Amino acid sequence: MELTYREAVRRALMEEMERDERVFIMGEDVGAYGGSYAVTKGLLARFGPERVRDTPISEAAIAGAGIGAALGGLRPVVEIMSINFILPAADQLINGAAKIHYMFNGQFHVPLVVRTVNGGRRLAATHSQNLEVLFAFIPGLKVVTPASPADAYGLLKAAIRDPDPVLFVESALLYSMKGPVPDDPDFLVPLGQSLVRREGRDLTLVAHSRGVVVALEAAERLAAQGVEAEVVDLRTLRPLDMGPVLASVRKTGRVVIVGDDWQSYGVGAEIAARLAEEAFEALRGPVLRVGGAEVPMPYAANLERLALPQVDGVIRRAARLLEGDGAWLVR
Amino acid sequence: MIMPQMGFDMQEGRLVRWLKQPGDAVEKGDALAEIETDKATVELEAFESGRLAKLLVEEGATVPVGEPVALLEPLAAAQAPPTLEGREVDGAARQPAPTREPAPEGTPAAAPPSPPPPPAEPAPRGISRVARQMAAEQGVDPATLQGRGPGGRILSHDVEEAARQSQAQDAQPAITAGEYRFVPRFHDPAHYLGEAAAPQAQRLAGQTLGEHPFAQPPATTDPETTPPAGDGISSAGEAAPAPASPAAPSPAPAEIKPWSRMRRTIARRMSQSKREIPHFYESVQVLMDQALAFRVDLNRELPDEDRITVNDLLVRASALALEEFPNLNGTYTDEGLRINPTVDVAIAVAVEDGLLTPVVRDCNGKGLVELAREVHRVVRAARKGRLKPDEYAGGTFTLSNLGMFGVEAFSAIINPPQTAILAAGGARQQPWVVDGQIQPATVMTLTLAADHRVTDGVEVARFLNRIRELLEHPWLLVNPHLAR
Amino acid sequence: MAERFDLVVVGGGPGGYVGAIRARQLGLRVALVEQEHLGGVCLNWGCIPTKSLLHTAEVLRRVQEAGRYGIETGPVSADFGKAIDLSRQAAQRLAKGVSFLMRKNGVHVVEGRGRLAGPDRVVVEPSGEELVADKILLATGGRPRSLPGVELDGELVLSSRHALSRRELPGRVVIVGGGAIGVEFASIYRTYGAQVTVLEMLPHLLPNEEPELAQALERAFQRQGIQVRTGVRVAGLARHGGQVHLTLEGEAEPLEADMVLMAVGTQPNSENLGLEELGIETDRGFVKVNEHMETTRPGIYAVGDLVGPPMLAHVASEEAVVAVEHMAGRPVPRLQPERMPRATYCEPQVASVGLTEAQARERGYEVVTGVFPLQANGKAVALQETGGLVKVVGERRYGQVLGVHLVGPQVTEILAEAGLAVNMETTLEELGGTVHAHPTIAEAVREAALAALGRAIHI
Amino acid sequence: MGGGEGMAQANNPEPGRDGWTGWTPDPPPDLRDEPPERLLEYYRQMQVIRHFEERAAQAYTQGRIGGFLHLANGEEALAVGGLAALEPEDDLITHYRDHGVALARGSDPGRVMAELFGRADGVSGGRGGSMHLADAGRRFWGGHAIVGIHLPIAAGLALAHQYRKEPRVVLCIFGDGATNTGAFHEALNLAATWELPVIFLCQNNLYGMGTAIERAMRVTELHRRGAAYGIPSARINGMRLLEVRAAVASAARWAREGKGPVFLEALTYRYRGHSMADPELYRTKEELKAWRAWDPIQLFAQELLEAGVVTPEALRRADQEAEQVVEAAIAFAEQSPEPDPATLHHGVYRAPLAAALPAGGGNGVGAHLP
Repeated sequence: MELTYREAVRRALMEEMERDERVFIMGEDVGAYGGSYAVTKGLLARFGPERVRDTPISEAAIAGAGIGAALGGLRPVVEIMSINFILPAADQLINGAAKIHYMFNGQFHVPLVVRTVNGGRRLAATHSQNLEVLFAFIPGLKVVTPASPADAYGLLKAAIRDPDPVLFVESALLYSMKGPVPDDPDFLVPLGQSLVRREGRDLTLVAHSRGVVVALEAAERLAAQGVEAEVVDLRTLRPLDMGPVLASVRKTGRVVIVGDDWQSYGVGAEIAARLAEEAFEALRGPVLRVGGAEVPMPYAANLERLALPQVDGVIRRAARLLEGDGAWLVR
Repeated sequence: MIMPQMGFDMQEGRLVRWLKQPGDAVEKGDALAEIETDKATVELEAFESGRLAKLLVEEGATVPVGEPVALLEPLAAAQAPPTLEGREVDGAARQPAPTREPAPEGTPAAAPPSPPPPPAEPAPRGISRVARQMAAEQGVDPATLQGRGPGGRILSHDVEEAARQSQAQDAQPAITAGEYRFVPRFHDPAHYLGEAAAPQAQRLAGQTLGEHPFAQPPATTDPETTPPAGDGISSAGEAAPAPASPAAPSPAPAEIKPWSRMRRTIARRMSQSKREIPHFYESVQVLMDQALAFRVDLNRELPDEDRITVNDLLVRASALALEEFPNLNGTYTDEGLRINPTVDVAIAVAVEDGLLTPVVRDCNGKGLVELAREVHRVVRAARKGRLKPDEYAGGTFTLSNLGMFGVEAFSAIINPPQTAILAAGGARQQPWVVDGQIQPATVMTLTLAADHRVTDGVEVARFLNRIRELLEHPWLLVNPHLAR
Repeated sequence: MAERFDLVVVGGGPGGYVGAIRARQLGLRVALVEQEHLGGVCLNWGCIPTKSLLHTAEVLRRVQEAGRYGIETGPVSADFGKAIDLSRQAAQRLAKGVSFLMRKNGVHVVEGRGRLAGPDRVVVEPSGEELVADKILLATGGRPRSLPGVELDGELVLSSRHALSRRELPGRVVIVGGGAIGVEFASIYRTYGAQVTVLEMLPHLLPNEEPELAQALERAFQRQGIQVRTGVRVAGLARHGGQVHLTLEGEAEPLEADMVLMAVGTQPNSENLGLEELGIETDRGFVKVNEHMETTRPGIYAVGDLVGPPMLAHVASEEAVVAVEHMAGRPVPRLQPERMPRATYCEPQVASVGLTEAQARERGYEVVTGVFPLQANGKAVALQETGGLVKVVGERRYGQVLGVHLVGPQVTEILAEAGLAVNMETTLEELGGTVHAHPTIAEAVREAALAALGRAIHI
Repeated sequence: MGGGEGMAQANNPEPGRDGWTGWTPDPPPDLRDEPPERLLEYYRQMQVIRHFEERAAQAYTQGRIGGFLHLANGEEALAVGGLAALEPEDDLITHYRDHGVALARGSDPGRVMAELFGRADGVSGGRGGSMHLADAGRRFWGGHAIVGIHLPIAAGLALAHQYRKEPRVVLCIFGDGATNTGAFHEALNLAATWELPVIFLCQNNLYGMGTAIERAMRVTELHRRGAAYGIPSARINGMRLLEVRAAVASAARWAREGKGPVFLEALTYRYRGHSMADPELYRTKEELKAWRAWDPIQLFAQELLEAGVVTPEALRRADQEAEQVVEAAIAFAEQSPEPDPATLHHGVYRAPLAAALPAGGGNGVGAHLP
């Protein structure tokens, strides 16, 4: 079955709510309005106001009530309209959700899903961010960044069934992406598994979220020039599955990391460090990154394009690794 | 006792000052010393009662957390009489931390023995007469001053400095010329927890309930710790406890506690009053339900600090009634009765070791809230010892209210040269007969003592009835000209 | 290798050595740098040798005046050189005493000239030794000033220090400056028979004292044959052979003298101390300090003549105690310069403590004063020394004694009582209510207090 | 308004629904109407808490307890009275000043003390410490140490009850300082809007750390803040145990009936500093003394004695029992082992990590172990 990313998320929500009456959703304008990105459209009519709850604009209360309801035995799926709005809830998630299981010695757990969205187009500085990495820093949270309709579907179902707090970060720019989705209400994509999205022998592209789409397109264009790039989609940032990444890099010896997040201290920084620690001997060139420019996102279209990873940028770095093969060792 | 850990990041502490000396009895919870950490100066607390046997550390020494600083003998051992040795600081006592390594051999400085540590300097006690008078005038409590004159004597400069600081604070709680000093506000439990004085204060002294620490009159009865009650107003009333009857013969010679100046003044004035003024007394009972409800309603509209108390209502009622009975507001002189142009009500306020009578001037020139505010101000000032002389002299009538101390009724002594004093008991619920039916009512007894040279029974009766009328129809307290 | 101390004191005068001892008492490790003599100017070239000379002069005067008491002595001769010798001996004895005190208290004394070499170090010249310390106390004192353009040559134009070692008695002396040093030397030289002229720019001798005292002193000086010229300004000074010609402003005829003593004040020894390098601020040469005697450089303190008036030995000592106690974190007594006692040992003696009447008025007090002349004092009459008075300055509100001013025989010894009264903030009632032994000069203090209350008994 | 249909209204609020009436706290009962054993038990519980905290303070100064230690001397009536009003199936969530609350809820004193000592037998396995006590079996959802953080969580717990239509309530205790956090306002608004069964019990001890309430807010009658959100609110005397119990019980009744949250402001006072490192420069000794006259334990004992419902001997016995309980707790905590070092990484997540991950490479921590 072919679905858009948005439909895949909606379908996963509906199916889980039908499967388990403990599952309910709440968030700003998820009900009557139908969701800011129309993900929850139609759910109110289908499940009624007890299970599709419009909240006040109170991110801390939404997250906190989600934690409480999860402690109390429900399976809340709360929506923070955009990851840009999540900071008031960060206290609840970081000091609350992430700590409760460990700090109270496993007496309680928090089966909470916080759905939110990163990225955007022409939304400028306060509405275009990729803050998932802030939460990926926190032990106790799980952070998921699906990059395909199938993953959106399977990962969300897995997140809802997971006993731990999961930050489920959708990508605004992928909502309309179409792709095959298994017609199986129990199709689950396990949390914490990276996936090789395309095989190749010459170069590894590691990406998450929208970066995966950029990487895949770059791989297509490289293939036209006879370079076979392997693309690894991280899918889950925490817990991070380095297995496929390491395996791929040991094969290709070259790696470019692609992501919309800012490079410094970002996902790419962590991957690069892990490669240096665990696959140093396999590297045939420097670990390169393509990330967001280190600026608040500008509004103007040309500037915004410059600030985000582009296919060309990936190809340039790939070329540098391939052309300079071996040279960096001598230098 | 060890150097306590007082914060997760504390490694060592400096023993700033011993607050107890060897031989001193120590109660659980007492502060033994001041400890300075990187963050703050805190108190070393005794977790057991006993006797401080020995100090192991000198003032000024820096001690790692967990090392002993003093020996505390637990209660049982402490029963033994203290020995003189206990007063000596152990020869091995820790010296103030040497700030430098010892002198190298052969230098002249190393040759002579270190001079003995400086003896602890005595707490400054003296105060010059000038400073004392100045302090009284400026409302500065000399006990709070650190004298910087010879030997720690408190001199006029010290008072001036303190007064300047306090003025600066009063004027503006911002940063002044010197360093900003934070002055905590007093949070009166009576304000937060209700009208009544602290619960223990309601109990009469000497009442015991059995053999349990909590059954005794609480430790808080020492005057310093008596909580300032909501309206904590006492009176020179005759209800004051009579001198104790001769107690059981005691083996030790009785100790004479000298009279304070305030007690002497009270004694003189009260004796003079009773000697010279022919007192007579009349009482009325007032139904207070309306007044109490009125007060609650009013307070709902008022900011916390302006809340009207029953005492305020009594001041108001008295003042309004006095306007109509100028004789009772007058001053007796041999030539005749001086009619006072304004009603200036004095309020008896209990303070440590006595009472003061701050005066609210021209009561009837003020609205009820304004009046109440002024009453609160002068009462507060009286408690803090900050009354200016013209704030406690020259009232034309006195109100003494012991209601909050659980007193039902009492009669008071006229505060000369005034003509009358009103003594108010507590408002309490009791059965009341109305039209042959018993129903609950809140009743307060007011007793007026008046000077028979000036007035007679009927006038006083009318006066008291007017007060009763005002209190029973409390909206008249806001506007006395309203029809009932 | 630099030695480390808690405190290094620069200067061994009454500020420096007292500070050093107090610091040792508080358990600090202390070094003291002195370039010349322990005891400083006070012991060596000030208070002590002058008092010796004044005493010798006093003895001489008694003998000279013996006839008044019906005692015949015959011709009297006096050896001024011997008097100078005695005064040197006294100074040396006391300096040794200070040296002993340093040893006894364990103060490490370093000879040489101390100079700041950093916020925590003092370098000693010429040895170059470095002393490192947490705190530094500067007590380098002061030295006599001269008039602008006038060199102190030690032969014809002398400072007090020169004068103290000059064994020859000059025939005609002009003393420039009618302050304490000037009038004390006036008394010395006059008693030994020199012709003495005292020049003072201000309207009175001892210009910081109550005018009544100065007037009494001026009258006494005139009786003794000392020429007092007040309100005069030296316009020029020229040396002619063994003589000095002083021209006074507005006067054509110069004053001739065999010797000129410059007693125009003291200047601080603040040069070459390394102050500028550390950014320590000064004001006309005097080091600026706060009420704890700390300079503008935390950790470095200064006391005594170095920081300005009142330039008195006991003030320096007290300032040093304040500084050291502050270093040690102790509560510091308040220094009130006007409550420091001032004693001048001319004949008759002048002593005072507290505010003068004018100062008290300036400060807004409602002033009351009481004066008691020594003519009415039994002891003074018995001594036949009735030229003097006691003046008490008080205020009306509390009756506080603000100042006591004395002139007359032995009044420097009575000053202690007056100092107590002022420093304890005694009231006129208290002072007037205190019974004084009869007959004493001190009775005049009580009487003056009573006079201020309008209740003096004996006048 | 009201009734059990709160959820149905959540998305369809009636226009103009902004008032609240109908609830007032019950007055305290007459002592003589209470079983004396129960009163004595309250007294004993308060004494246990008082002794427990005194001994904890001592242990802290000896370095046997680390970190922060926030004591609640003076606030015992609030803990014991408040929890006496709850049913066992009700929820409890509180802030970091949580020892008394835990003990009043029935947590084992030994295990609570062991938690303070950082031992394996602590109620939170030694992982939480003083500020993070919890007891799942007693539906005690924790001491939460970020001021205000647990108010939204309390709302969520209540939402779970409402969702399942269970007649359970949540008692949420917090300090006056928390009422200035955003989470407080968000939680009250949400709870009021959705009529969630929460009792917000504000422990107003007049100071948020060292900042007196009037220095931190213009409205110092905190119950008015509850009223601002349309929540029935009242101020009570937190030093009187039975007054607290009666107020909480009547609030619980209201919430249990589906009528929504209640806000109680209980006035109380903390006799010790905010934490052990508190020099208490912000208040006067006189004030402390004045409030000591309201010591809730002493007050209660005197009321019992005056009413003649217990004897001094019975009180003394209770005192002794309380001391024994606390001494036993100390002994238990002392002998309890430290947590097993091998458990450091246990329980970051409840779910086992994806089995497919290569050893040592997957969970984001293992690879970094020495």
